[in-house]
Amino acid sequence: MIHSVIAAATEWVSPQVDYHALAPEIILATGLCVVLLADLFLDESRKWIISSLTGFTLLGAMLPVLTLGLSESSVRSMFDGRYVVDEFSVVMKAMFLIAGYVVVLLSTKHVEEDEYWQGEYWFLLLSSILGMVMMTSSRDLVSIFVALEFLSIPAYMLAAWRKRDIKSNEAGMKYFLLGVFASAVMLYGMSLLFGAANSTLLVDLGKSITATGGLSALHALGIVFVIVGFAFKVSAVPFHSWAPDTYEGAPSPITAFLSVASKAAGFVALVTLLFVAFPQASGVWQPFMWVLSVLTMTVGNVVALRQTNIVRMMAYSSISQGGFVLMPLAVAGMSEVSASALRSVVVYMLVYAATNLGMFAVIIAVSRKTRSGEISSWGGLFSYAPGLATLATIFLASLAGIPPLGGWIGKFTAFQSLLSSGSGWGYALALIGAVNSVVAFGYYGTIMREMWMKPVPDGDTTRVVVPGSLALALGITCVATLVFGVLPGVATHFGDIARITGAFGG
Amino acid sequence: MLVNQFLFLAALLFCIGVYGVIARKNAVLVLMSIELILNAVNLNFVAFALRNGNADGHTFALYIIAIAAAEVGVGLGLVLLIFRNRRTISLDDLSEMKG
Amino acid sequence: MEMLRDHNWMLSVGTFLPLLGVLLLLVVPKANEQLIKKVALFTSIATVAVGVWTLFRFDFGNAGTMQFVDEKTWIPLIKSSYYIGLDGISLPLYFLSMVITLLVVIYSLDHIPSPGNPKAFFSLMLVLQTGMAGTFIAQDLILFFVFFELVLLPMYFMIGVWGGENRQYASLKFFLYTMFGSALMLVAFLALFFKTGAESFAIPYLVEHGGALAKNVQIWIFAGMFIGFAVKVPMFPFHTWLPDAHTQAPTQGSVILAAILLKLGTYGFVRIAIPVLPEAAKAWAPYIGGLAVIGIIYGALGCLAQTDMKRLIAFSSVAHMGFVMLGISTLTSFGMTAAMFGMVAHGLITGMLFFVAGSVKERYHTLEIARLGGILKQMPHLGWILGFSCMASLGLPGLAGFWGEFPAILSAYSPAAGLNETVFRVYMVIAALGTVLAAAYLLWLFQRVAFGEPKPEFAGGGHGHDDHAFHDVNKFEWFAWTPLLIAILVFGVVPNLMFKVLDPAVQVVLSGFKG
Amino acid sequence: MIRSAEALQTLSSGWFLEHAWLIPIVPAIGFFIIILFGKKLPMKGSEIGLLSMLSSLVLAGETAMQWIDRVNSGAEAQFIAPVVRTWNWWQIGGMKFTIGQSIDGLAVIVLVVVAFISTLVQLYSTEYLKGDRRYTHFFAALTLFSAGMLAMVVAEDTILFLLGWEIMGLCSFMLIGHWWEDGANSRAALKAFFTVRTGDMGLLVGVAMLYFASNEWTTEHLGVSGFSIRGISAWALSGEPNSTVILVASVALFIAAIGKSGQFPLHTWLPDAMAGPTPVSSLLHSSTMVVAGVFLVARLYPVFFTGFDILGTGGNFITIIGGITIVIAAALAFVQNDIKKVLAYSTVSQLGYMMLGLGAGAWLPAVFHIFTHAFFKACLFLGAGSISHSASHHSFDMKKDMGGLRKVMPITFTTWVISTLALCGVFPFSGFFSKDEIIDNVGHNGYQLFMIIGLIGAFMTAAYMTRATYLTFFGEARGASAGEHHDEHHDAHAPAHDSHDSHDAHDAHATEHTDHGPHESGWRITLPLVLLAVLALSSGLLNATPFGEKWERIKTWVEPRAEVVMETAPGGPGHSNVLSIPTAAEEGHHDSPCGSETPEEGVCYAPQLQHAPFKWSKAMLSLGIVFLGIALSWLFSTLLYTRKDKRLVGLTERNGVLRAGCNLLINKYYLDALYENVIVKAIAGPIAAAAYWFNQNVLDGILHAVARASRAFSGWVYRNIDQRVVDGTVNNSGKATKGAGGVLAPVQSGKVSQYGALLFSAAAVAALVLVIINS
Repeated sequence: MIHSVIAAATEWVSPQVDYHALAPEIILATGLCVVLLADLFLDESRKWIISSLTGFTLLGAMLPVLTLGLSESSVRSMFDGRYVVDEFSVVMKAMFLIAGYVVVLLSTKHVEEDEYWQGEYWFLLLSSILGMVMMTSSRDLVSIFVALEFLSIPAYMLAAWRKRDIKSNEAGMKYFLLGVFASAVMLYGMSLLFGAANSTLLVDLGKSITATGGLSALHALGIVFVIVGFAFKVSAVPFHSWAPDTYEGAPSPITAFLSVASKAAGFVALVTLLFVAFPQASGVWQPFMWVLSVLTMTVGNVVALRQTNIVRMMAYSSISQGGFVLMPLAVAGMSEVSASALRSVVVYMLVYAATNLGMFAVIIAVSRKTRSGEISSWGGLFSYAPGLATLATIFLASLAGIPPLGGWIGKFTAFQSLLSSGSGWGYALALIGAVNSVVAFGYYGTIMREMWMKPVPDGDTTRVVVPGSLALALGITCVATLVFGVLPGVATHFGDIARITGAFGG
Repeated sequence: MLVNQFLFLAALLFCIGVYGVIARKNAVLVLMSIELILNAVNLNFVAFALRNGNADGHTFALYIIAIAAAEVGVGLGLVLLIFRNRRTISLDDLSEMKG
Repeated sequence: MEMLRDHNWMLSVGTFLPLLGVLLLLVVPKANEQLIKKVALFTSIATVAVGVWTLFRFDFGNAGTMQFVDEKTWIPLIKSSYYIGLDGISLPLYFLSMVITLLVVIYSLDHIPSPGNPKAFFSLMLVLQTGMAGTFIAQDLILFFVFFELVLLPMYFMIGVWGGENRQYASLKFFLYTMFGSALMLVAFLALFFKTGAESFAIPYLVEHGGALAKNVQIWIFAGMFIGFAVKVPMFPFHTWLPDAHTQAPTQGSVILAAILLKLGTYGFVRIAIPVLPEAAKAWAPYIGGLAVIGIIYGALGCLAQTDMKRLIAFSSVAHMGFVMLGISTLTSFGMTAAMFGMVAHGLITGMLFFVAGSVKERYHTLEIARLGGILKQMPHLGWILGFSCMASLGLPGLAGFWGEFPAILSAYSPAAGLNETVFRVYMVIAALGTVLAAAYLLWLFQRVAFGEPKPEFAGGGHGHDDHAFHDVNKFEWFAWTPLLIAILVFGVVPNLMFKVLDPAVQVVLSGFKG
Repeated sequence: MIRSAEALQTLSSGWFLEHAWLIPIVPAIGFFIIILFGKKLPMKGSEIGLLSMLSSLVLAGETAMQWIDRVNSGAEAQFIAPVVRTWNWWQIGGMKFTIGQSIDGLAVIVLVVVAFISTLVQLYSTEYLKGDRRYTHFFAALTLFSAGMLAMVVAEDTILFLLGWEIMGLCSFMLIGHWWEDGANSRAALKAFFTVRTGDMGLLVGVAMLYFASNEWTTEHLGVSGFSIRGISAWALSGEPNSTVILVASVALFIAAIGKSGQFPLHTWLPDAMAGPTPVSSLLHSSTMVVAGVFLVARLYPVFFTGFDILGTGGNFITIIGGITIVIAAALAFVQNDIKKVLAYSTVSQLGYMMLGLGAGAWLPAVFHIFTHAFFKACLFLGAGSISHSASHHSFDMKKDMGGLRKVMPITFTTWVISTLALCGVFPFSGFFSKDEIIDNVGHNGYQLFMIIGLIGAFMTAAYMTRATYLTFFGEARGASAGEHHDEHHDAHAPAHDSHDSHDAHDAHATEHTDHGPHESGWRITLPLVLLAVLALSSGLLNATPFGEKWERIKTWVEPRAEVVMETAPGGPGHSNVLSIPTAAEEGHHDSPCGSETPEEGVCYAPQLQHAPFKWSKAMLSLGIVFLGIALSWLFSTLLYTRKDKRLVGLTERNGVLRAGCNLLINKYYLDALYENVIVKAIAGPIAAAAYWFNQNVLDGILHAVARASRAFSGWVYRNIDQRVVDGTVNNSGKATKGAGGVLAPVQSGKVSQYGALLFSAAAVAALVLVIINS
């Protein structure tokens, strides 16, 4: 039978390529080559050029994304459906690029002032972003896998960026080992799925489930393992254990990057899989998602309550936020809910990205003065840096989901789609979510309290210097947070148009 | 049909790999165990491809091999880094941060 | 129900003008306190001006119908719109919030509590104002919710930053309590939304369709709202945040809290919970009434046990809001109108009391009743103002408090059809007993604090301060207080000023019960 | 038996009747003027007060004149409709609330009394409180009080009635506590207000019940709301009301009356109220405010009439309370050494008479007693004030600081004696005509027991008043009245004494008159005394039953005629000429059905009452009793106080029974102890504390428990999920592998591998579960 394989392989037709659709990826790819080369030819004094190069690359990549968004032919499918550029992917691409840009802004000064080589940093960042951008369009196990590794491997290295810092090493190592392990498990699942469906195309996976008349154990096993792989990426409890350590050890901009972008990428993949590949298997993943989301937000919250290191607290907070994103997926199997579920995931990720990046921007800015990650070091921030304190308050309140700041619309849409299911499970989850959102204020509140109501710990009230890039980042995120909150129509609009082709066979 | 044996072998490899990852404390060994898993995966793919006469499996396997190489590269790099900084590659010592 | 849409820009302006002030404040340098105060003052004056203009434009002829209605798409996706309007129920509270803010700003001109920083203080106050005013005009549940929550943070910081020794505990308690309530409230809103066919969050729409829901569904949804609102009111078992918040908050905070924030809850009942879910309201009414009277007696007893003046006033709020809730629970337009009046009256009177308490604290640096005494001797004006407020608060006829209290008791005699009369008559008697206790604790307070000779430690001006530590009411205080005092008197003598506005609106609200 | 409408006369009216509502308005305005500008005025605002009171007195007088014309303009047996004017005050929930005046005989007579006495007292105060530090406040409060009382009197509806009622309470609080620097005063003020307020609960409840019970009927038949007093009266007599409702309502209302009029068992505040300045005592706490309770009963008489079925039974709630009050108060008056307290208890006991009269269906005598009592009691108080002001150096202690004053203060003495005789009910002083009528009618209406009580009361009254008179004016001068100076006064009992002694001492320091020794007071004090004395002497003749029908003017003018009235239009008899159809004249109006049975058509506004035919025999009996009292008491006093007779001095110490009784009286039947130490202390103490404890520990406790729990929970999750489960899984997986792999070195798992273990085991578990449930 080997010859049959050969035979199958021989009928080769070169696929037609839609360069407009691929433009963002292409620009990024060239960009990162340029960055790599520039690093070789620029001397230390002009390294700053590289960072701006990176920034421009990302902005450049935005242009085709915009044109794609505006072009009327909404869905562009390539390589017989293995790589699709649809509204969903366009919205997500845009988000990744902007998030990436903000991360660049966060990094500039930070990396310059560090004693490590810059060039690679930008290169790695770009390639990781490229991986994410690819992830949004992947509709095939192979491309998903490749994109996943493409975004993960540079992230491993970025986490370990501060070479001589033990913590950073440890962060990188843990992240790496567990990441690889997770993807290995995921791959095993993929192999099983391939075996069951005899195709790597997501749509075919879905078809195969119906074709074989219901789920085989092979399917179930495969699905679970694959989901595990991405549950790891979104650091859902109990696959979260790497996140706190890595976040704490990694350089702050990277932590921001991981907690926002790579998490989002995980969700993108998860959503694509659930909606395109396994809609019929909702029996398998709905309960799984339910448990995951409950565990994730609860554990994330309650453990966050007892943190003293702000970055670590933000790590747990971002874990529990992930739980909220997962909420609607627990009922997304029902056809009448699926649309709103997808929407709420997208909306939540948009809002969360803006808010969390903003919070990390503040953290970076403040740590430039306090040189410490302890929450207690934030004491009396309001008295000597009212601007930063106010911004921090805005972001925290948004994370806590207090209107009229972005966060509430995310939570709101999540609740909405849960309740629209009308199922007992949905209501139960909504209630748990409601309680959790209150608990969450417990630790967001402690930071606020520290800033507003506590004295300055060491009486040192030198004003915090905020470099221009950081200020810009703060501006962008703050504006986004407020706009999403006050005119939620904007966010929900993106959520609404972000439809995945082939989701639920539609 | 001799596909199943391959699958069983793969499953066995997978389990050994998992056990290795969990039980070994030497970073390099853990890395190797992960490679084991990946190979189990490859085996699966090839076997399924063979059974279903579908070349995608082979392709996938090739991708995996390639990327696994990259991973190992990064991994060893990290191990080296850690060894430089603390003269050991035992994972137990990697517990600066916890809680 | 027909709507009047002319001049509908006015509400938005009146609501968001304070935010403009906040923006101005942000650019003013922190050091330039005078300018900051000016900006805050002018903003609030302008706001009140808009409010007055609204009063003029308001068609009192048909106060029952929504006026200045404005409807703009806001979140099309979840069928929620920026839908605002003003009717007889909203108008008094809407205007009251503006006035109170202005007065508080005036008062703050020379009473910035430590640790100072007027910039932040005024900004928060103005944000607060927007939230409060917005809540009263919102005609869309989601919009209502947003404004409702917008109030939280500023108050949290006002208590937590400018409050007393125990401020952090109090502020967090206040926040979590309310947050918990509103979380459930939101869930209830959503459930309502979907049960009514996921068509719209507009309150009028829900009023039309809510009644059609199955009774048990209504009861459950009502439960959610009940907790949300009852925490804010606060009703008996959920009230424990109030004394702490009030005691710890700075004077301005207490005033706003008492005058407006507590009303958000009761307003929620009248505007949303009851008209939308008539069946559930009927089912819940006896329990609400029960909790209300418990609150009345219980709050009074709490007052009698207090040794701290401010805390005593705080507890008295529990009792007074009990009267309001009793009126509401009768589900008669009579009782509800009384309740609405009671809200405003309580706002004016208790606000006034907190002002006085603040000034006493400022002069004596203590509110320990045992240590105070003879205020009348040292500061006759302050003393008599306190006496006046106490009298008003214990429901003396001819002062505003009476018209909130007496009709509420009266209405309990004959609750709406379908409610158990005997139960409510028992409530009536208990509530009447409450008025006696009210007289007891307020006069007792007055007698201990204002009468008699000043305690030796303060006889000479106290705390080694020279005598000017005991200057009588100063001009800022006069400016801030006179309007309140006049209002208390005027509404006491001519209650119809407000009744004629409230009544038709309440009729409309209750139209669901006629059918 | 309905006669045709031709025979009816239209009733006259007049500007003053129509504008009687101005009577309370004037002093109200006066009050605001005093409050706002009083301090700046030459006479510190007193002139405004006096002026406003004078003008309302004039208004009241004119109104009275016009009312009398109105009465005369009506037919002999015609219902004289009150002059009603109403305005819409406020409406909610579809019910309209009106405010307005309703002037009838009762209103007129009380208006005149209140306006008159207020004027005199204000005049008196200008002298008495000269130089007081809160002179202006005093007059403000006094004026506001008059406004409140007058408003209550003219009130057409229960709401306005309530309003006036409460304002009086407030003023009494402010005036009793006028010298609040002294703790005892403010305590007395608090006690007074609080006790009265307790009664007011009944008023609230009663008004509410009457409103809802009657509203339908009144709107249907008369087109007025259930707050309208006329409406309620008519409804009460319409045979409509359910007997329990109206009974409960009248009990509730009567509780309010008990509180206000210091009836047993709520009378204890009244004596303490004497802590206030003497003018206040004479105005509020003897002649006017305290009769408000009586007025309430008289005003809503039909309600009580039906509620207690007054003509039907030989005893009811009102009569019982009234009877008890008469005796116990009179008994208390014996042991008082403080002249004002004697008068206070005498007031209480006299109020008891009024209540008794009302309760026993003697409406007119009771009202008439309000009238006469006001004069002589005010006179007595002002006399006492005059003594303390000019003679006894601001002390009120009869035993220590008075005696033998008849020579130094002739005017005060004469007026005092006249009033005392009036109070005792000696012919032909005014008291006789009112009090004796009460006793007489009570008996006549079948309340024999209470008639006897009344006679006993009369005896006691005579006795204690004689004692007081003797102690004050006869015997030898003692203490201050003998010119000694001592500013500190001690008194055996009742600290409230001290308190007000020292108060009047307050304005002693304030006033700058520096004369020594007793002397007669200035004209501004004596003039009121004289005027009042004259009235105390003569006012009885206005209704001198003994002299036959034509002397019974008050009866003609005041007593509402119990005739069936056909309402022409809703809006009721408010229109000054009402078409009323009396029953056949030849049968006289005595068998008008009002009260006894329900009129088949039309409504009644007043029940038909009996009037006892006057018999000199009975009068002689009671007069005899009075004289006996005077004689005995005189003898006793001379023996005890002047001769210091061995058999009497210290008798109470020697004789156990007497001592017990004396202590009982001295301690006021221990009622105060009950109220203050038991009830008040319990509520303000343990009960409130308990509630507060509940609040802090239980409710907050729950909250804190939750908080603590969640904190603990987070710790637990951290320890167990993050740590133990991880370790656990590792160890277990380690064991498992050991079991499987056989000989393997014991597992030492590092963190990373723990995480890995967790990751994989979770995946495995999930896979297992889901595979099982899905296939």
